[in-house]
Amino acid sequence: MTALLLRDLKLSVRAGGGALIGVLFFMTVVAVIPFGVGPDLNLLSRIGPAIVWIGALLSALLGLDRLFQTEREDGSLDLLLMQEHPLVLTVLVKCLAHWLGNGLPLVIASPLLGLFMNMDEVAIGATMLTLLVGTPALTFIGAVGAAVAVALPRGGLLVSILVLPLAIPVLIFGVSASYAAVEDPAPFMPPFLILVAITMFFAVLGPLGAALALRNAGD
Amino acid sequence: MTALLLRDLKLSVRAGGGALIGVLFFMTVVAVIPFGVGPDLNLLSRIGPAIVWIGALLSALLGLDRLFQTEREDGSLDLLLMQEHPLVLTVLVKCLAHWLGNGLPLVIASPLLGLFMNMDEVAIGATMLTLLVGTPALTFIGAVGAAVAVALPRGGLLVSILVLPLAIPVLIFGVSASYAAVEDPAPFMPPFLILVAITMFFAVLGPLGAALALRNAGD
Amino acid sequence: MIKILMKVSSMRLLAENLSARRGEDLIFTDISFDLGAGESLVLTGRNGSGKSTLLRVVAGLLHAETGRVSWISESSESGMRAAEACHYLGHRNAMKAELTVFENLGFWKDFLGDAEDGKGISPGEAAESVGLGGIIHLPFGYLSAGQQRRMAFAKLLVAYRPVWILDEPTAALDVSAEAVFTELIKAHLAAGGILLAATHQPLGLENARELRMAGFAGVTEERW
Amino acid sequence: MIKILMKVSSMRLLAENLSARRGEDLIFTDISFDLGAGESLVLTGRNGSGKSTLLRVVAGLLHAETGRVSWISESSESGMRAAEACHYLGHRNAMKAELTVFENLGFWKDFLGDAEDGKGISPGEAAESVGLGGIIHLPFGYLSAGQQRRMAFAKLLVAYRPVWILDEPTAALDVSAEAVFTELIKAHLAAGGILLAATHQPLGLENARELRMAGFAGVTEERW
Amino acid sequence: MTHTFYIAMSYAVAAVVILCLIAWTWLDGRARQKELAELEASGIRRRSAQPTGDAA
Amino acid sequence: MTESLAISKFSDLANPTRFLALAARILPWMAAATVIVFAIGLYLSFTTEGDYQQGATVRIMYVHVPSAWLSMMCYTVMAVSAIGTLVWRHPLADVSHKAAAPLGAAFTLIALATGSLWGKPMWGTWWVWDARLTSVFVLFLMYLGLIALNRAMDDPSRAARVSAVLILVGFVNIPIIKFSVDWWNTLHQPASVIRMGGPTIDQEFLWPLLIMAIAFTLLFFTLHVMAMRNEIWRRRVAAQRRMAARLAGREA
Ligand code: HEM
Ligand SMILES: Nc1ncnc2c1ncn2[C@@H]1O[C@H](COP(=O)(O)OP(=O)(O)OP(=O)(O)O)[C@@H](O)[C@H]1O
Ligand SMILES: Nc1ncnc2c1ncn2[C@@H]1O[C@H](COP(=O)(O)OP(=O)(O)OP(=O)(O)O)[C@@H](O)[C@H]1O
Ligand SMILES: [Mg+2]
Ligand SMILES: [Mg+2]
Repeated sequence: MTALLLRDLKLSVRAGGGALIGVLFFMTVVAVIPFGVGPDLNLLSRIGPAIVWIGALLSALLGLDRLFQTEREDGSLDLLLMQEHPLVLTVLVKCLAHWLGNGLPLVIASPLLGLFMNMDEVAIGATMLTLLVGTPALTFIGAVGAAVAVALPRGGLLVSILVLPLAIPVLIFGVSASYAAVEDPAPFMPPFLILVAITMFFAVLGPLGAALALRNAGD
Repeated sequence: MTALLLRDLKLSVRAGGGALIGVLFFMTVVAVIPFGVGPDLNLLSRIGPAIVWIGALLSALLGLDRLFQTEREDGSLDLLLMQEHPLVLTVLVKCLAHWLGNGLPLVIASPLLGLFMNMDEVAIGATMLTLLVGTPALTFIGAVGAAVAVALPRGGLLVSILVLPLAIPVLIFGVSASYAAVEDPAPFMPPFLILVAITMFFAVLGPLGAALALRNAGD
Repeated sequence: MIKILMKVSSMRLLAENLSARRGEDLIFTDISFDLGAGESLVLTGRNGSGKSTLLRVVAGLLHAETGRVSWISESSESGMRAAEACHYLGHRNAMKAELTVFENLGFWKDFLGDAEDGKGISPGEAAESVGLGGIIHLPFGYLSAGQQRRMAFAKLLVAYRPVWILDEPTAALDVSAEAVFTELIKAHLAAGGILLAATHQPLGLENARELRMAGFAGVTEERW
Repeated sequence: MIKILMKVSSMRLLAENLSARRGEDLIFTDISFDLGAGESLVLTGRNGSGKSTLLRVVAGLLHAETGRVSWISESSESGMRAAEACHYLGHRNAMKAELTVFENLGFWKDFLGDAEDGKGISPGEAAESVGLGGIIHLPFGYLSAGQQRRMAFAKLLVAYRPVWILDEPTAALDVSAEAVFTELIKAHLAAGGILLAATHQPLGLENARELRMAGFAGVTEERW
Repeated sequence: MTHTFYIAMSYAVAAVVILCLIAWTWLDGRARQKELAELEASGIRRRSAQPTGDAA
Repeated sequence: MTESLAISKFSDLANPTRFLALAARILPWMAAATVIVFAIGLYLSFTTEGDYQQGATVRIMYVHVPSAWLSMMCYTVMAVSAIGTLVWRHPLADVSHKAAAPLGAAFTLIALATGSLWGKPMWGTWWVWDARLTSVFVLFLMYLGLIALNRAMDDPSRAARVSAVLILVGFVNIPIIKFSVDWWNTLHQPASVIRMGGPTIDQEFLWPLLIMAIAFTLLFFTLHVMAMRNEIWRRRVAAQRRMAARLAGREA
């Protein structure tokens, strides 16, 4: 299993360049918003957490749809499916590798973008923390879509639509927890704990669903 | 050449890509935004054009990086390269097909999304116009990246570095032209004309660059 | 000696009444076989007669419409899926073009692990056995078609599995490589392995059983 | 009669002093040949000896290190690239799995067009010639490996090109299909075509010239 | 605009959508039945419906 | 023969022919019942008094709420069929969830449209991004996505299995729709009929609402059975055509 993790990490550095494209895209999204909002620093810092979260959501989905497609095209998927390791575990490890390659860099880059958006330290910290907890859920949800995409000849986009609705709750609680950390009346913990729960929930449901889809895509 | 255009359009419709799906994805992306920003209608309508443009950028870029990769993987690229049609023309036609299949539906769907974002008629019209003019540029820029990706087996990183910086000016002028149409002091024409110029420029440079990269990809 | 024979012969790959569908067409019906240690079954037949389909069913990659495949061995618990005792070499090579041959083979060695009562050899030795020891450091994508096929075969050697399921293993190979493959397969059989292969060219195995596939066995229209 | 012969014999595919590199290795040096109408050249050699590389150089898909390939014919202007007179059938089939066979063949027919003094046949007839007339409406991805290869060959028939460059055309084919291919190739040669093929199995052509590739011709160290 | 307008619109929208749905389902069924009848007429029928049993 | 026994048992479980016979028998009754209940429901909904708070617009409720319920119920039916597809590989389950998707999309569309038509006079806006409205919108998108998925694949049984997985994963949206008003306080009405502790709604409105709900449900089941029948016919036609093509190919 560590072998799979290492291979996938190696591939994402060597071929796809997932990390860098994700971060670049993330920065582009964040850089464009001030154009819309104008140079009103207060407003910027108000919508900051939301924008950072949206940027992260969109970049986390980039490339996720080909998580299993590449494996299928060169025949590796067949071998992965035949093993005695529970397939769920294999999927989990692949998700982990994808998150390490694509999600984690976003989390690490987020403070920088927080600064761009004129957010204060607490807000930046909270956003980073919620991203750290929330982005894995996005990967797990996306994995289901990616597994379904395997059955389709080239279903990348179709899959994103099917999957994005499920990502909405993650976004809602991530953003509201970030806001709660800054605005006094609202407590930080409840939405944050819900976010944690969502991630745990999808950490189970995502690989299960993906494994089910892979088993049934058979051709 | 029309054969190529038709085939690519057919592929984008047949294989789970295409109009319906691009638009659905676009809609989902835009639907996610209010969740992050909150249901503040004024704010929404202010950031509306930026969001619609970002959504369009993302949807236009999704899948574009594999424009030539798929052709290469099944060997079609070899045959395309061997023909007497000027290669630039082939690339242009492929770009056109990609834009017709993925870009145009976005433009057509944008008014609906404008309504969702509570934008007024002028802003919607301006956004649609700038999208119509600007999205082809994204396709052309992406084509260069796609061609380079084919040439370098491990060129993923390079492509993202190459493409996104070039796409950012398109986004910036597109967004600022849309805003200029609504906010009185800023004139609409200058940024819009720059956008037109960028598109024309890349309509020439993109296919040329892509053709050059493909010729030298040889392996 | 007798003990070894006993142990060996207790291993069986059993297929009962298999039938499979592609789209709505039944490709074959009622195929049964029973392979013991050291035995081999070669599938032949015209293009499109369902050889690859049968191999994928046995490997557990396609659902059989009826029937089942089972794997019986002394050491395995009864619930073991047949697929886990099998190596599958399909039309595609299951190697990453971006990684070197060494990385590819090393990955499969670690990931697949060894089945009980057998041990895989190291990537270097495996490449050596297929006659390509020198180019193990090259990215897989740089190899010629035949070299790629050989390295895909070397994958069978790095992790031990009693059953080999090979789909046209010798496509794209030159004559000397074909001889090498035949030797490797014979060695595997002699060590008590089982072979299930689809091929258009004789593999040069003595006493291999042959199954001729006929293709298209009807439409599953009764379902509707 | 003489006129036809004259016309036919004025067509030539000429390679002079070709050498090519892969990475930093020279794969071959100083290869020259001269093929007239109705002539064929078969490349043989071990895996990795550079057969595919030579074919890709001739097809203009790889830059030759030295030397050049030229195409001389009565009707062509002198500037014509050799590639434009060639059909290339590589290891990959150049067909889209999502489209039906008919759409695939139709696309290549329209896109490639016919070279002068020749005419391609319709997709239906082409599929018929390779023995698969019945399944032209299926998506290409649904075909078996051998059926896919046959359809890729049918592509050569829908658009006319005087030169056929074939890289292991008979891989994955059954025996009857091999015979069909041989017939088609013979017919092409009889009609004044030219054939350049790499193969591990004899194609069954009489009076085909053979070129044995040796592989690895040195390192391009002189450049440094 | 009066409340009546909104009520009328809601009922109209619901009616239109439901009627379209019914019409589509109905017409689809008719078309399929026609195809089946055509196949029957051209002598193709389900094997299980044939008197002669399986030919295999 | 044990084998033919097993086969006959299998086809007994999954026998489309039986389903067709059953459908032909009950469809007229279902259609008639739908029409009658609709007539009563519509009559009641136009004769009851208006609400003092909401005025006559409360009549919108009689189409809005049943269609909203149905949009969720349809998805639940699909989820149950999806389990049938994955666990028992029952061909009728495949047909069932494929046939239900367009119906669900239509009812969701009605709920969305009537909801916004109600929202304009009540809230002063056609659309707000609150949790319930958005989750219903998401449901609509999921229906469209499933329809698109089914169309994008041409091997029907594979398409059925894959969309079954997605249906099950997407089922998490249903509780979100149902409880969103409780989890986030929003503009939208909290549940007043289907809730723990009994309905809190006035008797006056309850009756027409319930009868309309029954009418909508009957309509759904009638259409569902019809659509399933169509789908079975469609597959039958496809199978026979393919058989004919194969036979023709043999003779040639
Ligand atoms: C597009 C906008 C709307 C959507 C998508 C929508 C959606 C829904 C849904 C899904 C339900 C069923 C909830 C359940 O059973 O718990 C529902 C029920 C209901 N809706 Fe809406 N709604 C919308 C607008 C409105 C408006 C504007 C009103 C009135 C002011 C309204 C009033 C009600 C009422 C009274 C119920 C019944 C609640 C109950 O008794 O359980 N809705 N709506
Ligand atoms: N990018 C590269 N860098 C270094 N070596 C390469 C590269 N690409 C190919 N090669 C080497 O070039 C040689 C020639 O390959 P080629 O595909 O021409 O062989 P071939 O004769 O067609 O073999 P086969 O019979 O297996 O198809 C091989 O030894 C291969 O390893
Ligand atoms: N999804 C599908 N729908 C309909 N038919 C299919 C589908 N997939 C494969 N087939 C058909 O199934 C048959 C069996 O294919 P298979 O790959 O098993 O043949 P094969 O014996 O391996 O042939 P080859 O020697 O060419 O490799 C072929 O006729 C093919 O056209
Ligand atoms: Mg095969
Ligand atoms: Mg080769």
